[in-house]
Amino acid sequence: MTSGGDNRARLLALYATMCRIRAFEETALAAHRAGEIPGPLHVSVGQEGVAAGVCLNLRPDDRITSNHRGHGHALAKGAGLAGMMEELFGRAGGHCRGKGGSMHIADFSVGMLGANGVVAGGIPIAVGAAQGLRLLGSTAIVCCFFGDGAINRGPFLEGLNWAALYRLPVLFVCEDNGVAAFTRAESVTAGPGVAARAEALGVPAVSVDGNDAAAVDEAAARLVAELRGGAGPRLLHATTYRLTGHTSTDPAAWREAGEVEAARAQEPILRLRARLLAEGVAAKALDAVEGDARAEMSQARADALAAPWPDPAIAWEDVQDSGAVTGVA
Amino acid sequence: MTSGGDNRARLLALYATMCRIRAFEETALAAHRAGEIPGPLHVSVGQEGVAAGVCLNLRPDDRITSNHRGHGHALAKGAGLAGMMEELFGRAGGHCRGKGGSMHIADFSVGMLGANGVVAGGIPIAVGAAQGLRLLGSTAIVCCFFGDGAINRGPFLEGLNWAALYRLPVLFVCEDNGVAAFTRAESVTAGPGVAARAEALGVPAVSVDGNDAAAVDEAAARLVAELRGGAGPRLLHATTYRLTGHTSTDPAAWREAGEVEAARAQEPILRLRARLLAEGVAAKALDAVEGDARAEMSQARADALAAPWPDPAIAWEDVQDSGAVTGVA
Amino acid sequence: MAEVTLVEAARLAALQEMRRDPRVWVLGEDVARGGLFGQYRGFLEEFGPQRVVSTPISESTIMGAGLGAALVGTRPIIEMRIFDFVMCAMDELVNQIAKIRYMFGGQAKPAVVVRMPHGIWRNSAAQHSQTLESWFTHIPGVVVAVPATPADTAGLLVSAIRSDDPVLFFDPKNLFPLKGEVAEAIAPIPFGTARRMREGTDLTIVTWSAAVPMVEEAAATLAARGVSADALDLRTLWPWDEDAVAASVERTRRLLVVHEAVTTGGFGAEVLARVVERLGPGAVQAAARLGQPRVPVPFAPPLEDALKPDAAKVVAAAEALLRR
Amino acid sequence: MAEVTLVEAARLAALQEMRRDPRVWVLGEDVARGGLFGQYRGFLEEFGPQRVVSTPISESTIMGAGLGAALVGTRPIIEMRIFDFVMCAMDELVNQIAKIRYMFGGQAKPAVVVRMPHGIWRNSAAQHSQTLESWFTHIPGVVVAVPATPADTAGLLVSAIRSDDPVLFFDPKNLFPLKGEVAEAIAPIPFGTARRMREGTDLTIVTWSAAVPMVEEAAATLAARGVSADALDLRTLWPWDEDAVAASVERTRRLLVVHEAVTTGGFGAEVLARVVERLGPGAVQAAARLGQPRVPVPFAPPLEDALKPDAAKVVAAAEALLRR
Ligand SMILES: Cc1ncc(C[n+]2csc(CCOP(=O)(O)OP(=O)(O)O)c2C)c(N)n1
Ligand SMILES: Cc1ncc(C[n+]2csc(CCOP(=O)(O)OP(=O)(O)O)c2C)c(N)n1
Ligand SMILES: [Mg+2]
Ligand SMILES: [Mg+2]
Repeated sequence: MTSGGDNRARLLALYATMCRIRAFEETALAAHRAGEIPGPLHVSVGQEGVAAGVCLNLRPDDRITSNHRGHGHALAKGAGLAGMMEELFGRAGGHCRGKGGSMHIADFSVGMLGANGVVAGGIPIAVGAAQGLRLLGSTAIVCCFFGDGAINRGPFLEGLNWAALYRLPVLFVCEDNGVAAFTRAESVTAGPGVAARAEALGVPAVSVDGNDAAAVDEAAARLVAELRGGAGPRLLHATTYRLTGHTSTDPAAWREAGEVEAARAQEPILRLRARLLAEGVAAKALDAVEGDARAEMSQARADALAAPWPDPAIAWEDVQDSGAVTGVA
Repeated sequence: MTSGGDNRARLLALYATMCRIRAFEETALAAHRAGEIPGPLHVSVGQEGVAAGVCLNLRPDDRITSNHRGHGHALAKGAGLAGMMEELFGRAGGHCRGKGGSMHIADFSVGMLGANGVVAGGIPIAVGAAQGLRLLGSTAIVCCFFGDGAINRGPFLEGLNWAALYRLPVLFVCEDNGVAAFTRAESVTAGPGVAARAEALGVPAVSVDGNDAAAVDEAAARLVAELRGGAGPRLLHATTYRLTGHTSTDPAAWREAGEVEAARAQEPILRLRARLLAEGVAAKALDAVEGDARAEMSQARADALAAPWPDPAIAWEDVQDSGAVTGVA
Repeated sequence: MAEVTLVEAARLAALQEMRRDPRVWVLGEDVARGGLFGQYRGFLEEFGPQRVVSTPISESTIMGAGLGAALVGTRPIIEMRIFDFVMCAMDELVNQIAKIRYMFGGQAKPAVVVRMPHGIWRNSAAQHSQTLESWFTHIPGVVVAVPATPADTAGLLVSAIRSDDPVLFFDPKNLFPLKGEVAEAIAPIPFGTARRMREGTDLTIVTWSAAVPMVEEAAATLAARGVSADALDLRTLWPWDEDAVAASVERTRRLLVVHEAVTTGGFGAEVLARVVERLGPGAVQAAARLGQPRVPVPFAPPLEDALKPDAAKVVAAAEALLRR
Repeated sequence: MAEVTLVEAARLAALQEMRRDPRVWVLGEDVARGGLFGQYRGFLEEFGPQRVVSTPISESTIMGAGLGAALVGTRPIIEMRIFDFVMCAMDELVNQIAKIRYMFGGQAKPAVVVRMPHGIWRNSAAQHSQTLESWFTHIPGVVVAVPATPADTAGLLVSAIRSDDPVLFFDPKNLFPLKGEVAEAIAPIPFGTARRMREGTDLTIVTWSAAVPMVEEAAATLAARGVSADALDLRTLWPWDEDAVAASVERTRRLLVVHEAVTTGGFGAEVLARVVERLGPGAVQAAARLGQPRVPVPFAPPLEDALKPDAAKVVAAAEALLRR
């Protein structure tokens, strides 16, 4: 669909985005282990292809909603890095002033309407955002990321039926890593799967190998074009694999020995790298992209660590206009 | 599946049950208009074929859950008549001692686990009842009645996925009268419909003309046999028509003039009567069945009207064992 | 000034605001048909299906979609039909709407109005009669409005629609037929200001929502018996007019809080506790609450009547308080 | 007697009861893997997949299926993982479980235990830190248990599992590592009996759940300063030990209620209000509550610390109360 050069540029963009997400999360993991980041931390190591491939097709004014594993979605949508890292560190300069943390990453300035601590919590928000945008005469679309675990919660049915009913421009993206917390998806999910569920709710669905970032990009491009054309909602089912545990402290020891190793060979960055090398891109060039990402993230970590904590006095702010309480810290 | 004589007897049983439901509800409507019955009253006039056809295939120890329109389900399952009518009248002898009323009709002695004031509220209860029965080693099954409006609520997805996952003996019955309160089903329901939704959740589904009681009986018989055989849950999609309004006070004036009249010609009692006459049953015999039902119900109305109100002192009872409050009336 | 019913007053207020601000819209079951109580009658015809959206029976999504629409700059009126069904949308209300501004450090203000007709109404039994307004005073991030007259309903609804805070608006369904004057141009009534129902010196009676007419009647009866009650309708429970209540109790030294909700854990406990904390127990001669006993709402009239507060019970409670 | 952690005490109690009664079973996310906190470790191996059921992420159905299973005679332990997710199952809990016995005139007793690890824990922010126990004291039909020690957690969980009432069991997740003695054979602890943490004469401090260790520490500090506090851990909020609290305040004439929950609308208001109603304001010299301000729980440690109660704040509140 795009000429060779454009395509090459796209692939490199995907590669760069994935490298930044990977570097961000591995840096965050290290910082969490070092005690620099408080609270729970959910990383998406191995799943970067989905966020990168989908968000490459979004405009700045498009919106996204995310789940508890939202760093990749935020970065791919263009969220400010310093504000993200500082948020994880609970610092004053975080996008949420240190009030949200990893599980509530949000950057409204780039249309990132927030991660969510409640599984499937972003689904009704996404359909409502699309409905509101239409009312305001906007042509922006909304992309809603959630995991395979979310398809067993009521809001999945309600939200998809709703989006189909009002023909809302929502791209539902089910990031299917085959596991919900410590439980395998197949052990809690009956029937033929998320795509069939979507179709039965009036939402056409496409499945794609989520570890093939280029394939995700192409599928998303098609679906987003349909959305922008007013065709109504679509669902993208992206299969992938979570190389790390559920949280930073979860070894996911229950997985079979070989399983993770086998998955490593299929992880999206390696695969795109192989393709780019095959297409003649120099290894150095790719190493540089990766190196830059790592450097950028360690710098962000250092900056966040040096950044000021929020003044306790702001704890009372941002609650509400009428009936706000005041306190002394 | 059954020999002529048996079949004739079955059809007559269906006819009798439908006549009793119709007579019960028309009597209740009259009593409500006369101010004898307080609170909201939802009747199922025109939908009797579903309750009658399904429940004819249930054993006394099988359980059912119902919705806000549950008189027919309760009667067809064998609920005590006096206790039902008195409950509608809010009298002491009601199944719920006058504490529930029409929307909370229940008769646990015959496995009727309750109507429900919340749309889709009976779905999780039904799947749990089936899971509990299995744990107790019972071979009873559970039948869950709900309307087309319930398939747009989260519990529909959760409950069907759940039942399929654990292969629970639950017969889901969607009584599709094409309307939810004052809103047409098609205007709020996207996709191919309830059967497709069920299949996508791993629950095999069958559609039937709900106004053909014999067809409902046959379909239910097949599905119930599969359930008892351990095949897991099934869904029966029964299309029907609500001849009256949403509540006793709703004229449903928004419906096109001819619509209701046309529907009258298709209502289940008339249709089964025509078939029985064609099969040589004497009109007098059928008139007698209908007359008996009407007589039975007017007697029940008179009895309920004469029955004592609950002693206000019992208002404080049936709350809980620990921490129950006492009061004076 | 026109004499209208409370539900009509609410309709006029929403109508005025939707005419004023194109970002205001309404979503909920049957709203395109005017709503269950006619509170949106004629809205579809005037504003069209994009601003008057009849929805599926999907409470979680009605609530959550309202939030999403607010996050992009519209101002939804989320109609929940009957309060009890909000139980199907509590995650969206309590975990999302109430917290999103704070969790995101002020990046977004979810300017929604959640309308929830509540209370005992026509023997609807336990699942259609609840009054849990006190719950939401315990939830940071939301405003709680509990009007009881046509004028207050209209004025508070205007404020609710114009507010950037999520406002939980409890329409008093049992008072919908109540008549009263409403201005042509409905002015907003500020949150947190009580309405003095009657001036008095012997005891302070604090109330709101469906209990207001009971207190009016009781106060009249008491007056006939020579007891002068200072009666306050709080109108909003968060923020609430602590100053007005404290000032009144300082004068009367006696406090009776009356609400339809269950007494245990009701907002009456908060009112009583704050007054005692603020004035000190020494400034109070006697204090009590009147609400429903901790029992679900039954269906049968004699049972419902036995439990629910009424004017006679208010009079009895007031007289008992005066003997202390 | 063995020294075990609070979460292990809870595990042992459930283990004992599941061995005693084959009708008891547990359902919830990841319970077959031992549960998020190991509170069901080894249960799958001993009781098998029919009695230890790992479920989909379907909170409404986890709660509602538990109810259905109770209606046919089993006794489910409904594990909700983290309290905040109960917001996804409120219809099933509040409209169904709490009311079904009453609505049906006593035909059924929903003997479920709903376990809800609650409270501030490791900077989990606004959606994973709530303490809304007061809500459920306002809901007829349920028992509310809020233990704070290994022994009380074990004894109250045994009572909860044996009770025919629906019991809302708030596991204090921040206290899971706390150690204490638990008997070999765990005896049930009756609902509604407070535990005297410390005998004293100068003021009464009433508390529960995660605030108990704060009060213990504060009471020790106060003792060192010559102030003797009479400290009571309520252990259950419905029923609650009004007699013990009233008797204590009659002696000390001063009441401080401490809870982790937001002060406004918290159960502290009910405790204070009841004491004043029962003893009369004249019997009380001073009364106050200490809880969180009406603000969501923030993520960053300095913000969380600024808002949440701790021993120092309890000491300050107690000393302020003594000056009144
Ligand atoms: C309503 C709700 N239930 C349970 C949880 C606890 N929880 C957090 S993440 C998670 C697993 C989600 O799995 P999935 O949606 O597949 O996302 P993944 O973690 O695999 O990326 C669970 C159960 C929650 N946050 N919200
Ligand atoms: C959760 C919930 N939302 C809304 C209502 C109000 N309500 C009662 S019945 C009804 C329509 C239900 O339609 P359907 O399920 O098709 O049953 P029918 O009335 O057609 O028999 C509605 C919206 C309710 N009782 N519960
Ligand atoms: Mg997953
Ligand atoms: Mg219907």
